[in-house]
Amino acid sequence: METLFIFSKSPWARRDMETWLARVGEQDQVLLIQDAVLALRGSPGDISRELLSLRGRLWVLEADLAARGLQAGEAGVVDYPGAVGLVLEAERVLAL
Amino acid sequence: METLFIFSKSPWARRDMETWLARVGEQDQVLLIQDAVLALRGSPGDISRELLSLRGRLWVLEADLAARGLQAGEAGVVDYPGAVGLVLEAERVLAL
Amino acid sequence: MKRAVVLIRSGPYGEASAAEGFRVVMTLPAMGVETTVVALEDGVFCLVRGGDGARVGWRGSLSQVFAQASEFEARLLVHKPSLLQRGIQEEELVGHHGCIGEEELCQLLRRASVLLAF
Amino acid sequence: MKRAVVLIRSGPYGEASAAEGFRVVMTLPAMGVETTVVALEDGVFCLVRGGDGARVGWRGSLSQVFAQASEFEARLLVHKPSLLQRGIQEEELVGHHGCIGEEELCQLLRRASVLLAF
Amino acid sequence: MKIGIMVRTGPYAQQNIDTALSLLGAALDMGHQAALFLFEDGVINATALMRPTGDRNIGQKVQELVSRGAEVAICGQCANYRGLQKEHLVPGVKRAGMGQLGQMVATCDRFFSLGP
Amino acid sequence: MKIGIMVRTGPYAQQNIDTALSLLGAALDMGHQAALFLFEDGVINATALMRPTGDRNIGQKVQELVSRGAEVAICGQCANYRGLQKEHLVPGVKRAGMGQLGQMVATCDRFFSLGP
Repeated sequence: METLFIFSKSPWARRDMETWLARVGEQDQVLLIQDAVLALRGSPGDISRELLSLRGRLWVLEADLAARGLQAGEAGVVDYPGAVGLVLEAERVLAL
Repeated sequence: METLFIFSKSPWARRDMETWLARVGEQDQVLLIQDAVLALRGSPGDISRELLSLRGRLWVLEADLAARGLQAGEAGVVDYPGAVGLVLEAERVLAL
Repeated sequence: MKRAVVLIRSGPYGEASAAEGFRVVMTLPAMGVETTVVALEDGVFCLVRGGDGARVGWRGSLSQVFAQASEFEARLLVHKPSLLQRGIQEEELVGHHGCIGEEELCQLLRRASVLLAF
Repeated sequence: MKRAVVLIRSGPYGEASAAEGFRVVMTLPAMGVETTVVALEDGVFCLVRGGDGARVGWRGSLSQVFAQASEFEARLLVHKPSLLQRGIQEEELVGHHGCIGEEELCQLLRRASVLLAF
Repeated sequence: MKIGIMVRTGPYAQQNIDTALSLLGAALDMGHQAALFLFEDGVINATALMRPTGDRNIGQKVQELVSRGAEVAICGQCANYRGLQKEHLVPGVKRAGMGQLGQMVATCDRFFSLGP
Repeated sequence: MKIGIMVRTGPYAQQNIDTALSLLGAALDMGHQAALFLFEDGVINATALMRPTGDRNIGQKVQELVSRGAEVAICGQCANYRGLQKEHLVPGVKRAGMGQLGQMVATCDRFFSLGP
């Protein structure tokens, strides 16, 4: 893996995903944590489609999903050790 | 004046203006403070057009504008006492 | 009599805004302020059943806290367009006092003397 | 040798992020970390000349602080698309080490070992 | 008239307290009454222990507002959560319960909140 | 491997410190090294004076991380600005200059930041 992008803010409140998902390359992966997991129930604009196109490279933190009573949908689920694993697999991490 | 809407966050970072400008009625007014004054140099989507349509009911806090080296454009400029005046003229204030 | 509308705009747990907003809601009716809470934008996620904040270290479920609004004599309303945007069904929510549309939201804001957004 | 890219994404004064990001930039080169700063999104407003944070109680002008990047052996680059989106001309900015496009930004990110966003 | 502002963010990281202090100071200049409620991270604005070398001292500015007659209160529970002790508060700032906020909302002619 | 996280927000108002503590705890469980740098409002996470009745004590959790061998440092200037005194820090937390941050960035295999 090249870059692990970690999103933590809701796509309904902030424009981080709108601006940055387009920069996720084919060797990159994405991890949704905190309120960013709300994106899995639908997102404004093209974000849902862009997340869907990441199939196999999109991850969500289990604890944040469960806290909010949501389902992972197309995203892979990782626990905290799993998230640490992603951080270490990546060459670099960008948390937004 | 009915409601004074105070926006404080940049329209490039947050969706507050995108969501809330449509709720500004004809008897309402808008005051831009802090990073929301960045909207006067241009904003995403329809926000610039919506701000323009508020002519005469759009205000900007002078100190925040001057701190950032920006011009007021179509907005009226108020100092702190002027902003207090707007707060008191309004029936209610919603700060976002 | 003062009328307050407290807007819960943010989701649970990522920030404390919604929970702190509810603490404000609990205190206003006792001071003689007629209080309405509106869950809108990501705030509607605070009412989704089945979550548990303890999973991320919080005290418990915020949806169960919000379900107590009527105990504090506050009305809890849900902004329907925010539900629709996020693909949330009304059946997924804990108890509340009804859904409102965009027009009703604007009327509610216009009848208030105090507006607080969380 | 480690390569850090510090992304300044937020405007001056509304929050301290940009100023605090610059404090990080000042410290990295001395630790042997090759450091590039990129002003992008609202961060480009940090380089607009003529502002003065003292007008809102801050210590002074953040654009003058950023203009010192080269004194700390850090490269200061500006994301051109962010300027264009906001209608800002390059001539309005304090001194920097050049503008980059979207493609160059992505390449820069891909060559870094550490990425920090402010 | 009485103007009240709730500030929900702390000092130096966000501009809310600076804006609120300037607005409430102007309100006092104009002969109005002023009230400030510090909530959530906002309670840190009321510590007397700030040492911002060469920068504005926000705690001192809060104290100036108090000395000009403004009512300033902080949420006691928020302070407990953040380790802000009563003896470290700026003099004149009330360590209050939520009831104090309710009273401010009930008695101010205008009340609004500046948040994160 | 050594993982470092910078946290820029305080306790209870935002989830960043909870996330960082869980991730760094997991890293230690897995046999890795862990480092935490508390910056801006994040310094408040290191006060030993928190009294969060009936809720998680984040200061204690920071202390547990330290006692498990993680390197935890706070920005001294940020602490001065916010009135957080050295004697009120969780034991084992280093009150550091920015040089300490530079060293963490230089020595961690992965380093990232959780902000507001």
